[in-house]
Amino acid sequence: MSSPERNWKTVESGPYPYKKGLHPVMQKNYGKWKYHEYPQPGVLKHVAESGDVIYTVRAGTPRQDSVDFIRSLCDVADKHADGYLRFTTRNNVEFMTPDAEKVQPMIDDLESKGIPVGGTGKTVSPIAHTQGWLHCDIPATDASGVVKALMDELIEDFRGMNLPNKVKIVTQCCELNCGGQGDIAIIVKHTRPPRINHESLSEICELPKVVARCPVAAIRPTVVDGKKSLVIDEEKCMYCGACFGACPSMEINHPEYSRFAIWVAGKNSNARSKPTLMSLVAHGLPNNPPRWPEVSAVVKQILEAYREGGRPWERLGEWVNRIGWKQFFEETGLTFDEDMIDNYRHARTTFNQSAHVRF
Amino acid sequence: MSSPERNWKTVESGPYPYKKGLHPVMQKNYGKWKYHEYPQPGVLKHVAESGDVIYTVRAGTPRQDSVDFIRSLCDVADKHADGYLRFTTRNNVEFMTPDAEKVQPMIDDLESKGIPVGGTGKTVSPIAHTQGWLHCDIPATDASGVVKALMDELIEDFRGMNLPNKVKIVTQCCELNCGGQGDIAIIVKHTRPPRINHESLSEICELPKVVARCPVAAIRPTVVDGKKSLVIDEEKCMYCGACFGACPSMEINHPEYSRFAIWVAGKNSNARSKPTLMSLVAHGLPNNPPRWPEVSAVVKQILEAYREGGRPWERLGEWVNRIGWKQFFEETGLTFDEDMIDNYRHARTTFNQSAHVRF
Amino acid sequence: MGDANGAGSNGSGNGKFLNPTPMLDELESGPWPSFVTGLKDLAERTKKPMLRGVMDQLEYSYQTRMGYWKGGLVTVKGYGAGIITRYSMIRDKLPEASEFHTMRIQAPPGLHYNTESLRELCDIWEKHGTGLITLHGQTGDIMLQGIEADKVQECFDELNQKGWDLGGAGAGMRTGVSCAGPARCEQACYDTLEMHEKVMKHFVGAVHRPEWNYKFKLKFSGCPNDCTNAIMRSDIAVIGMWRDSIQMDESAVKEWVDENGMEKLVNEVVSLCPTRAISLKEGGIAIDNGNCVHCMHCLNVMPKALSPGKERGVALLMGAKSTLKVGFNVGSMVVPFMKMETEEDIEEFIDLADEIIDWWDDNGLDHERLGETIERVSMKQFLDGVGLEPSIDMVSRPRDNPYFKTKY
Amino acid sequence: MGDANGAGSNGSGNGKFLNPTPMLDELESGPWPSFVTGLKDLAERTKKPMLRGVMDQLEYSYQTRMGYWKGGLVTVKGYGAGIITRYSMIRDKLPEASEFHTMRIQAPPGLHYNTESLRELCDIWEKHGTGLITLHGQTGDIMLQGIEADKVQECFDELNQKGWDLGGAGAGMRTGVSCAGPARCEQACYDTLEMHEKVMKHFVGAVHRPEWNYKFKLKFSGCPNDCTNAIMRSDIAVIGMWRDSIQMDESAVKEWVDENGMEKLVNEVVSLCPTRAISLKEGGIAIDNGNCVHCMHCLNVMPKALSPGKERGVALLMGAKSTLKVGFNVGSMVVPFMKMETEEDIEEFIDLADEIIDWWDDNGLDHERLGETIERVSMKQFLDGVGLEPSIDMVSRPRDNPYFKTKY
Ligand code: SRM
Ligand code: SRM
Ligand code: SRM
Ligand code: SRM
Ligand code: SF4
Ligand code: SF4
Ligand code: SF4
Ligand code: SF4
Ligand code: SF4
Ligand code: SF4
Ligand code: SF4
Ligand code: SF4
Repeated sequence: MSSPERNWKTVESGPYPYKKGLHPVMQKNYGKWKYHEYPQPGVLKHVAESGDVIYTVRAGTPRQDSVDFIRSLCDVADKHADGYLRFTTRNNVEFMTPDAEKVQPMIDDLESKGIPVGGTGKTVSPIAHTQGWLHCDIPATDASGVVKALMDELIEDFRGMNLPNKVKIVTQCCELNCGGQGDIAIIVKHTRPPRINHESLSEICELPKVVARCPVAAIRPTVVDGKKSLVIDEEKCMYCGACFGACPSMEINHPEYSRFAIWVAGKNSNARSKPTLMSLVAHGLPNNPPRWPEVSAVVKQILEAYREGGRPWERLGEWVNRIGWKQFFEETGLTFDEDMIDNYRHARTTFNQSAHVRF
Repeated sequence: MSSPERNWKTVESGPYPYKKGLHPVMQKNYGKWKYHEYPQPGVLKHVAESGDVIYTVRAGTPRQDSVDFIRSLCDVADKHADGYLRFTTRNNVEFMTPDAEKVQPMIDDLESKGIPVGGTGKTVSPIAHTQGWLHCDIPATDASGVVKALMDELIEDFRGMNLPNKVKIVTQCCELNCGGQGDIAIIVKHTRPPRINHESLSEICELPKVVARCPVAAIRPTVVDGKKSLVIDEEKCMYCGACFGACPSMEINHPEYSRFAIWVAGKNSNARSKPTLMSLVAHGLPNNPPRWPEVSAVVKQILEAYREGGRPWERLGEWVNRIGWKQFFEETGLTFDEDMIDNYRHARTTFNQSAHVRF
Repeated sequence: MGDANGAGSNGSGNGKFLNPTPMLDELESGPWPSFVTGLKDLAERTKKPMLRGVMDQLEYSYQTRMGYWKGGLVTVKGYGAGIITRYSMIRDKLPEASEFHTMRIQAPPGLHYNTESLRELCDIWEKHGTGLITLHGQTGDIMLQGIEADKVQECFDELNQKGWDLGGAGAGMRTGVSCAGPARCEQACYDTLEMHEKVMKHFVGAVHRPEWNYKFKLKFSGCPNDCTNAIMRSDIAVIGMWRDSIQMDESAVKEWVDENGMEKLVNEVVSLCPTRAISLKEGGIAIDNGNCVHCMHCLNVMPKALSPGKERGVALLMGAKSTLKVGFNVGSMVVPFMKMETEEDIEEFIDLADEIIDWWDDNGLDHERLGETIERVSMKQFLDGVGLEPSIDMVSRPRDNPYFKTKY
Repeated sequence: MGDANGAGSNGSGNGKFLNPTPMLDELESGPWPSFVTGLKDLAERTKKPMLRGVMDQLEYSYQTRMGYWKGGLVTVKGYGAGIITRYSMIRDKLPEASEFHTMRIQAPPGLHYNTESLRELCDIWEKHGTGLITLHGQTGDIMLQGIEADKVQECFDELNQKGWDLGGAGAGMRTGVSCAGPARCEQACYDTLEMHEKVMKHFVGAVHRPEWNYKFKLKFSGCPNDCTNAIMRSDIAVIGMWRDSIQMDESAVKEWVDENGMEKLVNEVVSLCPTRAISLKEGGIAIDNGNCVHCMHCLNVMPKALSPGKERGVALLMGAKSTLKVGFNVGSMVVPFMKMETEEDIEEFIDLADEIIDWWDDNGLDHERLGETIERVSMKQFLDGVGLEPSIDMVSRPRDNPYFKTKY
């Protein structure tokens, strides 16, 4: 790759300047906002100390956008929001206007383009997800597809605000969990050890790095057909796929044996309770493209039980904490099993070290 | 040791039969008790479904008793309690009588013998403790002495019932903790690595067992003066003394460097909160016989703060949990330091993994 | 080094038999009964040289701040444990207590005595040993402290003929402890005393002839108040439990409220329930029993009005131990409920305990307690190994890492 | 395998350019905007072979349930990171997307855009790449997806001249994320956007030329609501904090109560405060600020009445990361409060971050994140190493084991 003669200098500028992206009303009232309200689902109203008001209309996107889609968002912004827009940390797009009158026309415009408005307050906001088959080198599924199929079913919970609190869902295409923790998480879980491709291994991978990547020291050097290679102690291996991330010859992905697990009760905010890690509540679900109905079904079971039982402001994990895990399994119809008992580091800290028990 | 000819058989009978020790009223109402009351400090009143009543008078003992002392307890039992008595799991003695009239004379009799009555309900019950210099082979202090000195100062809290809840104190003469967890614990803490006696080591100890005993793998085999011996990696060693328990040549005890640490908030009961492990709140206190005033002072600081701040039924750890550890240190006047941050296994689970903080 | 003047004020320490013990004497003052005074009086009365020697050595320890005992091996015929052997490291200097062994004796369950048995014990002990007795050791033994090796067998024989037996030590089953239980406590959900006796009789051989990886302890608490600290200090903690609803005597509730007031009801009962399972109802309370975690609190505050349910039994928590190696281990819930009413129920427990001990003895490392083995090998394998079903009651929450292996 | 009939209903997929993608087409139905439709429309309009190829490969993945990309190394002059390189493993079969690299572009702090910039970005990208853009990646990058290696430099040059720069990848500093912050949120306790911009400018070299043990992430949330998930997903989480008392507008409280009622006040505010720091007072509320843990809940429910205090700044939590090796790590409180108002305050943060990264780079193992190093080496040594004072705020409770070493 040779480029033509350069007559400019690369500027290592870092982040794109944010000031260019601030609506004038936001610039004026920068740091002087006083409170917010939810005039209707999908709309935020922020009021500044000066008395100024800015309305935000929030809408869903597919995250993997085409330039055409983005340009059409720009059209909306130009028409209704003075040429400004922002994206949320959860892949929604937001349009800000000081003008209450513009809100409804903007919503109508968006909806008419097939862009749903919602995601504010006590809703299911779009599912944070990861690359999948579209781009990553180690995925066992297509996160975008799982998410699209599920959002089709949850769109009324995106539009409405009829849940006890926000529900943050995440989906990830391997156990590295690029999407983090969520109230509900849909994550690939492998169920067989990697199959080693001894052909390519020593050629394309640094063996010691692969050995070092295994959390349970299940990988040992060996020689196969005169070539340096690796061998897996299948007793120890718990199919995490970490070695595959270090080396494509540790083939962990499998159409049948790479499956899904569902986790709940992750929470990142500090509101009320401390942040919590999510817990395993279902696994062995098939990786079933193009619409993964088994996954959607479990998520919906959980969501319905929470909607039913949660009290206002209780996040999913807080609800479980109040009613107890036993009741969680009863109310969702899921089944607790021995794999859900931790056996990794710190396992003991998850045991019930008390006589506290519900019958 | 040769014994004379035997004309009997050893009976491996296990526990001494309990039925012999039950007061007839307790035998009659066995398993049919309905409730209890605290008519006055040191006295319990249990009422049976039958309407029968049994009064219990509880009194303190030195735990290390002489037969004379025990016989004098038997005298009290014979005189006031129909010849029955029991001991509590905390080294108190209890006398039971169905006769309300006998209670006060019994108390007077006990107190006149210098045997204090108390320890029921929301009191400091006698301090559970361990062998110390009187008998153990590895102690760095004399638990009995520490306890006697402290109980002299806490006797009004044994007699009265003016604490938020029971306060269970324990004292132990080495880090093996034969006395378990308590609301307040006084435990030896060494502050230097063991000095190895290479002379005796290979003669009296099994080297691999000693190596295996170390929690941090700080002990390695070596040769000293031609003899097999051991060497300690002083970087790794954290002065726990576990090796000394396996081998007397690992001399950990030291008149100056074996000191005391104070721990709080251990709880064994399941009442309200789950059982909790105790936490380190002071250390480096000198091992100062015969009355260890520095230890007593810290315990009293803690007790007073708890008495002041605790709400009814709140155990010491529950009080701390409510007010937060920061306030615990403020109210007791103790100082938090870096050693109080866990650095052992599971350390991370004790970190503040949240933005929750008090100012 | 302190002035001995203040000491001896209880009238002891003035005899001629003992050598001066100025530091120990400091522990004679003050209102709490003094073990020093006890020891001195005993020594002065009995004139046993071993007692003088042990006082001298203890005084020396107080002065030098060091201990001077070392272990050894003494036992009785047919037994491998039960005597804690102590030889003095300074016998050259202080020869009178060159030996000072302890005999651990299994106390009656619940520590219920009559004076006749206790006096018998004292007499036999005074005859063969020092007359110093610990009531009781932390594991629940009567500890007869101070005897010479060559007197141990005859002392034991005499004790044994009166029904006393040695307790545990070393890598075997240890002496059990049980709370006062049904003999005097309304909270007892099973017969702690009977179960203790039966179970320890079953394990009596394992108590006397230790041959496992390490020690194993059982404690029996009648309810989750856990007055024997079982949950913190026993490999299997047997804790009373009920499975149905708390029994409520509505009129006693009313009585309680009349006496103590509504404020106290709210502040000290309703608000302190850990799962908020109690609500106010018609001047009294209502309990959502499905949400009750059996913590005991409300029953403790209102024992006249509230009692454990009728369907009673035990819960088994496993793996508690002290600090060695891994740090303190709290017992973990393994069997949330098991009936414990009949002989057969006790047999069933014994079978399970045998199973568990076998598994542990097979899978454990040297000097590894049950709790450590379970954590190292995994709860799952433990459950598989002993044939128990996993249940949500065993954990405070399901796992948070994906590091498990299942095939489909 | 599904019937393609239901698909294409959005009017796409009928063009002639693309090959049939029956499984993907199933993702065109339903109300949620479809990335498949977006891709198909884009391909049909632009007729880019790479797009056809990538659709074919994705369809093949759906059919075979396997992925077919492998990594490689592509970069731009002077940089070592920022391009995620993808070569097809089935290029023999489907040659049109034999390359499909992603350019990670650092978005504006707070993800605030104007349409002009965004249109510019789209135009440049459509010129050199596929026209497929992820807004945004989980780390906050704009991901321009699908370009050939030999077009990367020219694309970058053009972007860079318009003010865009590459984001992070590999073992270096990663792209930052900040919440909407003071631009539109009343809860912001510091200027997330300004701090994000300044700090990432400082680390721009470390973003472009990774040379540490492993990745390092920074996220900036304006308050403990943590709308960037910083506490779970960044090696240093910068979270807004105040140190004085919550500001209360009493009349707004009254207004709130009038509107919502006392029951809601108790059930949704008072009762949900984690430390019970809120009590009812004269028809309104009183806050015991010494007992407030800054959880945000009451401020969230009553934003008009309650606001963060006036003495504002940041708290720093360290060590969060995903599952690899140790399981998920949540960030731990290390600096509970630090002013963040001036340039100097930002400088001070940068100095500290440099110190921390140096320490980690020196003490960490290969592929070990900050949190793992801290836990392995100990919090104490970490604090010593970077010159911070230990404080009770760092722990939920002091240690429960005696395994520490101090000399006196
Ligand atoms: C726009 C956005 C920040 C941004 O810079 O992009 C944002 C904006 C606001 N958040 Fe957030 N949060 C945003 C992501 C998050 C996240 C991260 C995420 O979604 O991945 C969290 C942490 C999630 C978690 O705990 O797992 C988050 C936890 C909160 C909370 C705490 C909720 C709780 O009770 O636990 C609040 C408080 C509240 O809901 O009143 C909050 C409150 C708010 C407020 C009300 C703040 C304000 O006064 O302006 C904003 C409107 C919220 C709404 O939609 O109801 N925001 N908020 C993000 C919108 C995401 C989306 O499109 O759905
Ligand atoms: C693109 C992205 C997912 C997405 O679709 O949004 C992503 C994609 C990858 N991540 Fe990630 N991670 C992405 C955000 C995250 C996050 C979330 C975050 O940053 O907030 C995490 C969890 C937080 C954390 O840092 O731990 C995350 C945790 C990982 C890990 C596990 C790290 C760990 O310590 O446990 C790996 C594995 C590794 O680094 O070896 C990883 C590795 C990868 C690799 C490089 C896989 C690999 O080793 O080849 C993926 C490249 C995919 C591709 O083809 O583009 N990715 N990754 C995200 C970056 C986009 C962006 O720059 O904006
Ligand atoms: C006699 C004894 C059992 C025995 O078999 O020897 C006993 C007897 C009773 N206990 Fe206990 N407990 C006894 C040791 C314990 C222990 C263990 C210990 O002291 O080492 C505990 C666990 C301690 C811990 O959590 O660390 C214990 C935790 C309780 C509790 C729970 C207290 C709490 O709120 O956490 C109660 C409930 C209560 O206080 O009402 C209780 C209640 C009771 C009651 C009221 C039960 C009853 O209805 O008869 C008895 C009278 C208690 C009193 O004195 O106030 N008992 N109790 C023990 C007396 C010890 C002593 O001499 O002080
Ligand atoms: C006598 C007694 C203390 C007392 O004064 O009450 C005691 C004394 C000793 N204990 Fe203990 N332990 C005694 C109850 C306990 C308890 C409490 C309990 O059983 O409820 C514990 C905590 C619970 C547990 O089992 O973990 C306890 C945990 C230990 C440990 C640490 C075990 C661990 O796994 O962490 C050791 C060390 C060892 O076994 O190697 C130990 C070892 C010892 C040794 C054998 C020290 C040694 O290795 O030489 C002590 C003999 C002292 C002596 O001269 O008599 N002792 N020991 C207690 C037994 C009396 C009795 O039989 O009634
Ligand atoms: S979760 Fe795994 S497969 Fe998915 S993008 Fe991240 S690293 Fe790739
Ligand atoms: S899949 Fe995980 S456990 Fe198995 S060998 Fe690879 S890294 Fe190790
Ligand atoms: S705590 Fe230590 S020194 Fe004291 S009796 Fe137990 S083992 Fe011996
Ligand atoms: S004192 Fe503890 S840490 Fe030190 S060598 Fe001995 S066993 Fe190991
Ligand atoms: S454990 Fe329960 S049953 Fe036993 S004495 Fe204590 S309160 Fe009574
Ligand atoms: S026993 Fe405990 S958990 Fe059950 S209702 Fe009473 S206080 Fe609540
Ligand atoms: S983190 Fe706080 S300041 Fe930032 S957007 Fe969320 S609520 Fe507002
Ligand atoms: S911010 Fe949270 S902790 Fe503080 S007073 Fe409000 S609800 Fe309570």
